[in-house]
Amino acid sequence: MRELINAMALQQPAMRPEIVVPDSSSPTMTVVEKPLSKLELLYNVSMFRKALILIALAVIWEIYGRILNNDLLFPTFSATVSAFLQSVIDGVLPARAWASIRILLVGYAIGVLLAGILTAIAMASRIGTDFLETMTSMFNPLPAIALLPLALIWFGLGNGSLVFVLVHSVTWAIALNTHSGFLSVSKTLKMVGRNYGLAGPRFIWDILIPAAFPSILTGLKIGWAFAWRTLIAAELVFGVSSGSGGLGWFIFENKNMLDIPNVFAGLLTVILIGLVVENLIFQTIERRTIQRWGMQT
Amino acid sequence: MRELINAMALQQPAMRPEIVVPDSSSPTMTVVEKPLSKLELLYNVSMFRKALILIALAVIWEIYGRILNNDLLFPTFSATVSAFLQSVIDGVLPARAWASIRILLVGYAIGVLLAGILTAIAMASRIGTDFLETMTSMFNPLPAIALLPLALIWFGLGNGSLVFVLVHSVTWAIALNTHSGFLSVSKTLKMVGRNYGLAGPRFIWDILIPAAFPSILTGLKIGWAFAWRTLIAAELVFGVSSGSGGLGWFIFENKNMLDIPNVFAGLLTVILIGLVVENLIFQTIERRTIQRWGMQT
Amino acid sequence: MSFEAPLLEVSGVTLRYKTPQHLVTATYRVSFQVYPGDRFILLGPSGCGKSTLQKAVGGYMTPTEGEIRLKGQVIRAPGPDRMMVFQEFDQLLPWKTVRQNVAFALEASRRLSGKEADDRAMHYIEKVNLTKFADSYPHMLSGGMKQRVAIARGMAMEPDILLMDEPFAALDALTRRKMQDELLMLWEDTRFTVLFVTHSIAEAIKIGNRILLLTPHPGRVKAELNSVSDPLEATVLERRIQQMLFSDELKETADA
Amino acid sequence: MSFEAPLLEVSGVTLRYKTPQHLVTATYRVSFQVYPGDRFILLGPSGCGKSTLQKAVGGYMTPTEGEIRLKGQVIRAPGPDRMMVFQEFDQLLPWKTVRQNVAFALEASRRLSGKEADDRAMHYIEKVNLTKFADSYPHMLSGGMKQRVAIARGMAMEPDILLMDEPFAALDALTRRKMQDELLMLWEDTRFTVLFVTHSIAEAIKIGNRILLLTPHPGRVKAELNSVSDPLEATVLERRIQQMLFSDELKETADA
Amino acid sequence: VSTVRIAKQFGISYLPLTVMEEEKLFEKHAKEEGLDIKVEWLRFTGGSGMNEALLSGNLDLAAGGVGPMLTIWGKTQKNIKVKGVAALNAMPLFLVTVNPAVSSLKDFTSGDKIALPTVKTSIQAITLQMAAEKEFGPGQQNKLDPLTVSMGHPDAQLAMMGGRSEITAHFGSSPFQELELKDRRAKKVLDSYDVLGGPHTFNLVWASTKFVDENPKVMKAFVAALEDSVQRIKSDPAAAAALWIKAENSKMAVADAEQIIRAPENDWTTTPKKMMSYLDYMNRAGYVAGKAKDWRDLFFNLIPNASGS
Ligand SMILES: Nc1ncnc2c1ncn2[C@@H]1O[C@H](COP(=O)(O)OP(=O)(O)OP(=O)(O)O)[C@@H](O)[C@H]1O
Ligand SMILES: Nc1ncnc2c1ncn2[C@@H]1O[C@H](COP(=O)(O)OP(=O)(O)OP(=O)(O)O)[C@@H](O)[C@H]1O
Ligand SMILES: [Mg+2]
Ligand SMILES: [Mg+2]
Repeated sequence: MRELINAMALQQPAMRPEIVVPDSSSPTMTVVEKPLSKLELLYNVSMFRKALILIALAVIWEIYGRILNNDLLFPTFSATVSAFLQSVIDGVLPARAWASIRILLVGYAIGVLLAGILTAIAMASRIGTDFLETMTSMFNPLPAIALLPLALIWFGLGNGSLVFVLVHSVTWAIALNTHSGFLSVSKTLKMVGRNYGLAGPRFIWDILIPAAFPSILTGLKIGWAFAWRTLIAAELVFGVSSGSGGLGWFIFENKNMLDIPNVFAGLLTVILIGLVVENLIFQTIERRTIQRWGMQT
Repeated sequence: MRELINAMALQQPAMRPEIVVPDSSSPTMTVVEKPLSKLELLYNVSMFRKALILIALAVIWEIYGRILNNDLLFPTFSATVSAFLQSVIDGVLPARAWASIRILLVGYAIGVLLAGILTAIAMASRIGTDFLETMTSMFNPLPAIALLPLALIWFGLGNGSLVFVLVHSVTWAIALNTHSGFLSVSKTLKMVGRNYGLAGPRFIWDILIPAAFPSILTGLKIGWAFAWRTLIAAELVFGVSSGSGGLGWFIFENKNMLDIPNVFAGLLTVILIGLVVENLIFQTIERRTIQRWGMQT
Repeated sequence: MSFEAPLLEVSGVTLRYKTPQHLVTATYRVSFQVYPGDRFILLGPSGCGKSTLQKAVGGYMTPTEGEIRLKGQVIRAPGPDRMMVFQEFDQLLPWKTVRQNVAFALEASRRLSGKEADDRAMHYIEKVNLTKFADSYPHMLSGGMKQRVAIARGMAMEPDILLMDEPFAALDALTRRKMQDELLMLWEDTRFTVLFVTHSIAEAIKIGNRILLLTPHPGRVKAELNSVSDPLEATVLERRIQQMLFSDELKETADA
Repeated sequence: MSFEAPLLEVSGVTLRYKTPQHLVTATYRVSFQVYPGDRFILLGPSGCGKSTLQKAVGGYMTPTEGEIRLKGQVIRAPGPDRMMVFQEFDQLLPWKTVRQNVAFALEASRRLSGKEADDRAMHYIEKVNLTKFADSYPHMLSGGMKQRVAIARGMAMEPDILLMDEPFAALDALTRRKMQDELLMLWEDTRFTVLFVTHSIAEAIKIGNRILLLTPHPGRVKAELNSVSDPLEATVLERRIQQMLFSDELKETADA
Repeated sequence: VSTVRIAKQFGISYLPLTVMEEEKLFEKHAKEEGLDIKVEWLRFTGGSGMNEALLSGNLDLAAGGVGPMLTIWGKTQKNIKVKGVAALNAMPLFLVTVNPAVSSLKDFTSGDKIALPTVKTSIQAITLQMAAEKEFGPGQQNKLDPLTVSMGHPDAQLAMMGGRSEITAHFGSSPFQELELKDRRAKKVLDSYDVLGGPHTFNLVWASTKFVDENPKVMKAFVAALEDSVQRIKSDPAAAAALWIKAENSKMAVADAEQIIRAPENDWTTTPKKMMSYLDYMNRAGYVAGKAKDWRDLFFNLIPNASGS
């Protein structure tokens, strides 16, 4: 067998002279790169591309609004913007938005915490996993109104109940994503963590959370969005004491008074906050973590 | 250097006789395993553990309900179950549930499809990614009521609008999860797919989707849950033609008549459907895919 | 034969990784030609850019400088004409069994389909001694077994040019010898071209007919040698290559 | 010294993987003893259960049969007293740079902290020749570089027993020799115990003082031999091991 | 049109529409006009969704409270000109409390919460403001607003009677207020009839000018059908009660429903009452921009002989 192969090896292709490069003593390595055109450079900036998309959406809105010509149902973009500016100058919209954001942050923070605890329990034992799975599949589909009675009993009217409902809307989505992320962490990494003697919370914090960070971040994004949705809807279900109230209430009130440009100004605020949070907060986190770590490409 | 090491190598620890095992010709390898006790075996069945959890939750509900003793706000588990059975025998609840499920499935299917298309666009180019990111961060936080005017204009009252709202609640969450899953697919696997000459839809279908399946499945679960939430809430906003109406309407109607056990029977139906879908459908998919493929442990 | 046009022409290729914080030059102005039927070896110290060069030939990276031509065409994208065996263990599709993994490569690249693909797959799986595990999923295989599946897949594709990145590194001496022989036998049958990364000088001499030596990071061409088949000559060549590669090392030691 | 109690006692260990469809026996009734200061080599064909055995010693798998004792105690869980260098390339924490990866291992296992951990980390990173890449993230390293970081990490931990699974497989001849020498020098310093998986017979003889030969799948003990240091004896031993390992192969060929 | 889409909401106050639906009176009267129409009955849970449906052309006839009607009237005078068709009833609204310390508006403290359908815009909220203006003097109409809380009727009743929350009062409507008053703890603090100085319309039907102009016969038939059902209710309250219980699948006792229908203060009539009082107040408070000289400005000329106000 060996001989056979050696025999074969004689039938080599194209014999050619050997090359030996002398020790090059050029310590400076200059590299000639093709430069990009200005347009290409600009296009490479994600902010610029996003601005293009936003402008396009605004134009579509404006045109569609004009075609529809039904101010009571769907105002134009310009009408919305002027109502928005009006309300911002009034100070009404910022105050309402701030009221909503405050509650939102509290609910979101508690939801994230709770999701963390639930997932930690789920990682600790099999019955914990079953518990999380069962709870999630049971409670996640329940609408906020279902919680009303319990919320009233436990927290009464007002912010306590709103926070409760927010927690409900945030927790399950984040827990699901986190848990599935944890389960998908590579076996080797988990073994490495155990090898260091890490267990319990330290194992979760030092190994699972960073390793599952892309999933967790998605969960956080979804949770954030659903928190907004729920808050705005819940302000209606749960009632608001007059005088206070957040963005949801602003929208609802103006809707009741058929002041539709204001309704859309409220919605625009939600959209703007969404854009800001995505681009300033989530994108920054992404850039500093999963992109730097090469976990997403 | 070599010599040094060779010299060192002489200072060997514990010299001991060599062992050479003769070619064992026992072809049958019998393995003696410690048997598990009956209880352990039973406990190993996830269904059993979940049943335990469910029973515990039911008992807690019953006890808490009795302690509260406030039938108007929070009926006991037994009262709820008897109302549930009553409505099931009536045929009311199954009919309502079916009406909801039908719409739900349509909306869910369209939402999944749309999420797929959006993610495919996002994978195709950088501006596609920006588009998905922008759209998601803008629209995901918008509550269903925000879509009401457009829904009415485009689809009128009734199921069309409900489906539209459902799509809105499903699409973004699934798209976010799918997209982040796609991005997290290992570079090597992506290179392998490209190496096969796969591109476009085939690349997504044959490589990205299976590789990102854990994330996608989480997205599908979250989407499913939020579809329910939204449907039940939306049925109230959109009203109903007489005689029809789904579970959301059933809950609202009974609440209006202060028939609280029936309200909870409606919610119980949602919970039961959630449990069934999770355990029969999602778990089966999980077992057949990511668990068999060793993608989650 | 020596007047044939080169199949693969790498000319003055500089490859760079751009990360937000760093700019890593992996190879600097590397040039070489691979002729049809060549068993071309890339040999060099760890981190000198062998894998990066292969990825560039595979079409996954664009050179910062210089260009890579396959059959006279600049390489722009990956494709099944250049089948790769990666260095990483996670190159098998986890959702396909061993046989599906090999068969799917054939089907996806539209070489064969159905029964034919499956037959070819089983043929090569047998060659890498994994028939018993044909229906196992990758996560149930050992490191070496995974690499063997990847080798089977690469061979089954019978591509114009096979790019193999340390394919035998995870294999024990015996299996390794078997695989080397298989590769040579297959080459004998179909005379494909292979671009082979290895870190074993002996393997380089055994497998290759032409050996490219690269300097440490960033990789530059140090020499391009012909291989030999006579055992005695091989020992001489091995020593020569060793000297060329280790000269830096020796110099360093002398400096210290 | 030979009357000391064994540090690690593997007695009649059968290891099995249970998957819903299959039941794979990786090793069958394997027994051996590792004494303090041993450089114990596991040698055997691909897929014979070497990694599985190491994982069992590491505390990641419970034997179906038999038991594994460390210092007389049955192994129940993983721990930093048995530091592992895995075969896989993805064993570095992707969110830590090279130096953080090494330092974090020391901190997490409460060996050292802060400056001390960092100093020790840099010391071993230098030993594996990666000082220049100390602040790179793992995804920016080549395969061999990743393995070297894992080796640095394993050595930096200075554990009672170091479990190394083909640590040098991805390294070129020169780097590999350097790493082998480093390992032996370190052993000379601290006399730790090492359980070393390799598929290179030469490496086994060079690194080890005791070599366990395993049969092909499922792995059973074929022999447990002493290593030698004299180059001539080494050649003899190498041939002997080769014969023992390849005898099955030869038989198969004879049958065919 | 061949299909008329008409919407109602929950509550016994929509009884005339329920009777019309169950007895198919609309179809019957349309046939008398020589029309063969199909009537599609829709249900909404609030006036806002209904108004949107109307504006988007998905609804022809809307039925709801005075508040939403006046709002949409004020907003559409420059375009589609929504106006009232006819009233459904005149019914009082009670402010009920379970707080023993409260016997008039003056007694409410910051510890109390008053639940009503929507703060500021619902008819209950407006009425409460009007009452506060009366009670505390001009400029003080918003004095009780900080105590108000938006809640659907059932939720409000459950919260108040459940006694587990800070809701101590509910400004509701029939039949919730009657059910609440059955409880010994509950008492009436305010009656909207007292605030307005007599019976006032609670619910009414409205439509867009376009629809009314294009379908005069349909509208004629509708008003006739409405009159017909009002007559039926008045002539046989017991039958109407039974019909309502059946149609709504309600668990209420028929006798209770009949009692509400028969109650002297509940007037089943198509004649709008005290519309102008509401409009004046809402205009003054800035909720509605438009002004009207006469209640007829608010309505189509379909009930010309009524003596509304
Ligand atoms: N994704 C990446 N980002 C940044 N730098 C990288 C990346 N991949 C590789 N490098 C750098 O490029 C250089 C060459 O890497 P490459 O993987 O080509 O080496 P190699 O010759 O294959 O080494 P080995 O034999 O260890 O596999 C290394 O210095 C490495 O740090
Ligand atoms: N997760 C798993 N599930 C099922 N079977 C497995 C799993 N991991 C390994 N095996 C099987 O166990 C056997 C031994 O695998 P192991 O990884 O221990 O081999 P090895 O000796 O390390 O081989 P190599 O030198 O190729 O790394 C193999 O037959 C493999 O198929
Ligand atoms: Mg490499
Ligand atoms: Mg192994």
